[in-house]
Amino acid sequence: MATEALLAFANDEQKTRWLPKLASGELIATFALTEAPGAASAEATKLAFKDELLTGTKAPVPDAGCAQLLITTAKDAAGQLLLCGCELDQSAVNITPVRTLDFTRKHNMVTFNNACAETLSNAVDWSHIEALLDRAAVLFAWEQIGVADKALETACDYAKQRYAFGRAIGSYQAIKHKLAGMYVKNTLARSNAYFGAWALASNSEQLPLAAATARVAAIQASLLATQENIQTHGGMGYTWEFDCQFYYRRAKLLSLAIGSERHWQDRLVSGLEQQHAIDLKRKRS
Amino acid sequence: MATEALLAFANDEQKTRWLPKLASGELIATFALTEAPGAASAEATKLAFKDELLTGTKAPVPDAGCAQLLITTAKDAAGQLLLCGCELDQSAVNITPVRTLDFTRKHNMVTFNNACAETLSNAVDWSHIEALLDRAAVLFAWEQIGVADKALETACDYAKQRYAFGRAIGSYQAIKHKLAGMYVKNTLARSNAYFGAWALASNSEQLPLAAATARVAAIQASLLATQENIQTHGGMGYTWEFDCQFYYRRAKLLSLAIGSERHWQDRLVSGLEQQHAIDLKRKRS
Amino acid sequence: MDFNDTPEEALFRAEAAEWLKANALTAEETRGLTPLAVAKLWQKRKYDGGWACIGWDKQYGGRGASAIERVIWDQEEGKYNLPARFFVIGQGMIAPTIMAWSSPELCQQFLPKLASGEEVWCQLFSEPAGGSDLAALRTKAEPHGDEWVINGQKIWTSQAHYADYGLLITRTDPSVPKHAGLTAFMIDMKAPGVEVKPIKQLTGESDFNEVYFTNVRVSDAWRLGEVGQGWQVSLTTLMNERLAIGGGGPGADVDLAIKIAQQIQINGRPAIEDSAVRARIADYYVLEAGLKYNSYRAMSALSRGELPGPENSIGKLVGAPKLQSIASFCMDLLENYGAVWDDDHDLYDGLAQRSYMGAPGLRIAGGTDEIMTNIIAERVLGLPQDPRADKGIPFSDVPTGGQ
Amino acid sequence: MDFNDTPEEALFRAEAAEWLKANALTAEETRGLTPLAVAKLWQKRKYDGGWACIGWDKQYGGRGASAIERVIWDQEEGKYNLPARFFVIGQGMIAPTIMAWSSPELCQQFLPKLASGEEVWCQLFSEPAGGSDLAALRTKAEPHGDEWVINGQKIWTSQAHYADYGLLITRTDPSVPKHAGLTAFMIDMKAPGVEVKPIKQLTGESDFNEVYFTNVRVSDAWRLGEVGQGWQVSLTTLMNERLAIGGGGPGADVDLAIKIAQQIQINGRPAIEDSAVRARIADYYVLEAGLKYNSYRAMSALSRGELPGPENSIGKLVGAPKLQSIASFCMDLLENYGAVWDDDHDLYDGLAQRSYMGAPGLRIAGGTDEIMTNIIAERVLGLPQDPRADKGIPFSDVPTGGQ
Repeated sequence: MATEALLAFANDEQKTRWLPKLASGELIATFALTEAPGAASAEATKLAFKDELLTGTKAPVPDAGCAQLLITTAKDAAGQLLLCGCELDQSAVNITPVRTLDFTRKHNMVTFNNACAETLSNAVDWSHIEALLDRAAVLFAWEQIGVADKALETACDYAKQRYAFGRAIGSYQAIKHKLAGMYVKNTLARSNAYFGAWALASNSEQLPLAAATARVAAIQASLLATQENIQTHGGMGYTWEFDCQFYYRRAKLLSLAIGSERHWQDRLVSGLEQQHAIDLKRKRS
Repeated sequence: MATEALLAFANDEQKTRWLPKLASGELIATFALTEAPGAASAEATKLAFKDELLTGTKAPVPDAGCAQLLITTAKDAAGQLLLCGCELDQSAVNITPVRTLDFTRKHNMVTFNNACAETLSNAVDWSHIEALLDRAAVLFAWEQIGVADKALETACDYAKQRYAFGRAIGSYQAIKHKLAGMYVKNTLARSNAYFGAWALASNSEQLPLAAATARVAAIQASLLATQENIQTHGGMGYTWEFDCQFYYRRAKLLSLAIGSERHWQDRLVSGLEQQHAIDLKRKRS
Repeated sequence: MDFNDTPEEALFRAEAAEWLKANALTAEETRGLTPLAVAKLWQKRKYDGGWACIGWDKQYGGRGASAIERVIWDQEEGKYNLPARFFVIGQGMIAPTIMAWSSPELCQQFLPKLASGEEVWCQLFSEPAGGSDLAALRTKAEPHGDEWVINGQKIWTSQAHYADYGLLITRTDPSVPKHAGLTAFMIDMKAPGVEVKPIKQLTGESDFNEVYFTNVRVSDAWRLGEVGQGWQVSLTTLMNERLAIGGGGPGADVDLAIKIAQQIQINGRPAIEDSAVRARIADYYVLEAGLKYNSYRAMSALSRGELPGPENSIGKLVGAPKLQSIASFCMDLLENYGAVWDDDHDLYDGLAQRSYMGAPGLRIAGGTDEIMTNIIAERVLGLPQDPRADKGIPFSDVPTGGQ
Repeated sequence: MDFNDTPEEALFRAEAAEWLKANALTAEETRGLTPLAVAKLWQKRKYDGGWACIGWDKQYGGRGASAIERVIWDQEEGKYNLPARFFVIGQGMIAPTIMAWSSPELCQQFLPKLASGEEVWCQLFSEPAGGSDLAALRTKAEPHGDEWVINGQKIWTSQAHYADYGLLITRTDPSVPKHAGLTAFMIDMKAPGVEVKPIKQLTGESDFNEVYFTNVRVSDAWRLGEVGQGWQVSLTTLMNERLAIGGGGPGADVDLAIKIAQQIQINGRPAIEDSAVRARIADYYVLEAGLKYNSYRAMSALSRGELPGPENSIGKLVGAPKLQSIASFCMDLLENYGAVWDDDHDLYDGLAQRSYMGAPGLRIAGGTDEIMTNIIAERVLGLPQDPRADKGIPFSDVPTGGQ
């Protein structure tokens, strides 16, 4: 998301300064959005930007521990929303680890005490942030589907090989229909994600709807697949040794990271309303 | 509901005039609430009461065709909500049949053209109507559970006796787990309805919560049971000859009659909020 | 997969649209005609214009169009409210079976009249004791010279009351295991001994029939496949059924739900602004859009020459329960009025109510939800079969619970 | 069923409440003690005060209380945050088994120390190859004079690392069908040859163990039931398990969801005002309230002297998936912060996150959702059993897929 934000909102000098290093891997950047429990919004953004200095807190921020550059939402003294870039290697920035459900992906709390920073653009409003999140949603959907597919595959393998009452547990409809249900959800999620990818790549006016659809489908598929993968494994699936837990943790983390299911359901219907309005206008003209 | 309304809001003279005849079966009364698509509310009540005369329309009204007395919501010229009693045997009342999903229960549109009527009470507000609906919800829940139980029983009988691929279809987990799921929903609905019945009988302050809980549980159980009963019967369940259709139609009718699932989910949480507030007050005092 | 037309596809689309615009039936032309007559009129017009069964070989009345062109045609034709359902079984399911299993002579005899809509076909597979267990059928065919004599009963036969021909699966050998003793025939529905009785559905309508066979004679030349190959023949039909059904005509959908939610109020605001309503609509849209893009992907696969696989079962498996649920939800939005289903009073053409009553049938016809789920589990995911009480034993010895 | 106390019940409730008020452990008393030590301290105090295992006979340390009195006691004790879980298996499940299948002498030897909390028991049933198929266990017991020699492995054994005794089911005859070749014993967990290894769960905690038996000797006098009756003995334990589990300690619930929804904002308003949030909370409450009133009804049945039946499987079957779902929902309400699970940062004591990670275990332990559903289908609704590949054949011939 940091790169997407730079591409969309940085000035030429900033792009020249950061993008080549990001591309080469010399520079690691991360993006910070939330500060408190609840959905991110313009109102909930309190991080203050004044005289080129940031003051406040962002959490949980992914990978801030290894990043050198942070792109973050902030507000100026007039309450105007901004996107700022802040290099993290300065004493006015304090980074402490925050443990999450998914310990395989590090998160941090980042505290700014008059930390040097610069604005990416002078005129952002929340719809710009939402547009960034739309783009992120499509990419997240593909990661979520990857987790969901892996969970389904693992569950199928186990169901074929594990025996109970003298036959493979995958021959019981309770298990096989559970797995078929996971397959159906994964398949629909993938089809929706293809459309999301097309809308993203072609900068379609349908992106908001396509992104929300891909995101909601991916959340639902990945939560179902990862929880029922554990269930299919029975007791063994609940042990530390089996990989089931990683998918389960990762799926939930991803489902929370850029807005919850309810948030994107709401956005999806906004997309439908917008689409209907466009169709209506076209019919009239 | 008509009787409940009379008990709660009629004056002594009206009670003396109508209740004994209602009890003996000499008089049939019905209750009218809605006038247009969407939830009933004070705002949506347009039926006008002026100079002891009613003007407007109510639909769909159950059994208006055979009732002699109609209790209805209306509004006076000042916009004040009223409950009125209107004897139907007068030329200023026009009753036409309205077909519904469930043809075994007759419904009508009732049109009033300056029909003679009388108010039951001068001071009703919407919360009084809601209190009446709470009482109705408990009684509806029991009827819905009756339908749900009958559907489950029918489905179990058929699943034991119908063979496919050389064994009873009830031995397939796809069917047996479906039926077990219906049993679970029916059982929880019954337990909630018992509590609703207790709250109704004891006039408990918990009635709004108990009624909404019973209602939501009964809606969910009866819709599931009646649709999966058809599914269990396969093609035969979709024929006119089998009783499956009656349960299916009745369950949906009952789920719409006094407010939908969403409406009562909302009321349920209002009940929870109210309960929490009471508990808090008790703790403080 | 691309969601836009290529230049060639756009050209084809324009050509189709133009022809449709010039030739679509007018209200005047169809006034007073039965739906079947309208369908036949339209089909004949398409045939004469070279737009009937466009995927078929030219010799049988088609134009050898590609899979993608078929999709484009369907999309364009779908913009008009033109009758199609009468020919879905014949053209979509039985014709491919005839092509696969019959002689060029019989193809030439039957297919052009199928394409032109002159002749209607029905599919005679299901039986009372069969249901989901299709191969458990009992209708007997016994050889008699170079003819066969048919006795038995079929059920759930759409269109039998006006069909000219039928594709019939019979049992020719009860002493071998279930799937091995079947043989397929084409039969003349007007032949002596064929009796059709309509079945009244729970909607009150009759879309299906029982068909009784009493000493019906059929020539051995009308046999499809070898004796004992009936199951393989029926699989060709069923495989194409998965492609042919699915859509299922107009029904309650996200568009209807939005329309109602924009017009109905909840707590003094349009219902569409209610967050619970939005969450439900979003969930339905995820299914609708998923199925739509899924079918695009399936068409992409078809256009690469792949056969319609078991993964196409998803359309009906997801679509039918979704229809039931969204129909129920639309009625809920209308509250008490949602139960009204009356030409003089109902709103939105009774679409929600009709869908609510029709959906249970869709969940059963052409393979129940449970059968479809089993197909996905076994044929897509490769999970083991259920233990089979009927496997490898003579059909006559399979337990039936006395049915 | 009545949701208010009768006068006698109210009297009993007052007596219980009074004793609890006077005797509940104080923070001072428990400071620095391990949870097990706290539990033992509290159990001993209850035992000395005549409030331990109140449903048991007086001779074993109880007070012969009725089922309703037990419910009342549990409700009153539940108002204090007092440790109980260490004794659920021993007192709730194994003690009834000992009472049903053992001699008065052994009852006298073991039960009072179980009631007083001096001795902890564990249940040694599950095995690696068994899982849901409990009776497929392989741990061998071979007779040797008036002793038996035990070899094999158990798994998923709670409390094995500090238990004094265990209830063990073994296979004494592999040549007969699965359920017929089992025998039950009480064993000393400190005996030579018993080795306990903790299992690390996906939460990182270890609530369960593997237990290995290498030539462990147990006296024939400690056998429960006859040789070959082990399955019947285990059923007594399992039947009581359904009553003992169910509640499952503090977890994410409607109260938590409401608390969060009152404090979090959606579009500038408290989330509790959001209609979609309300619909979800309502659905969860229907389950919670249904289970609560269901257990009241079960208690009414118990108080009429009925045995705990298979319908009691509902509690866990509904409760565990509900826990998983509402935990996920609570995290959703917190949005991005919902993933945080850190003593220094988390909100609401990490209850949602802990429940989300714990719920998958609850859905499996003590009978998976699928097994519970099967029990309801077969034993409550009377539906036919699944075809059994292991029925009536010697245990040693049952297919195992090479496990």
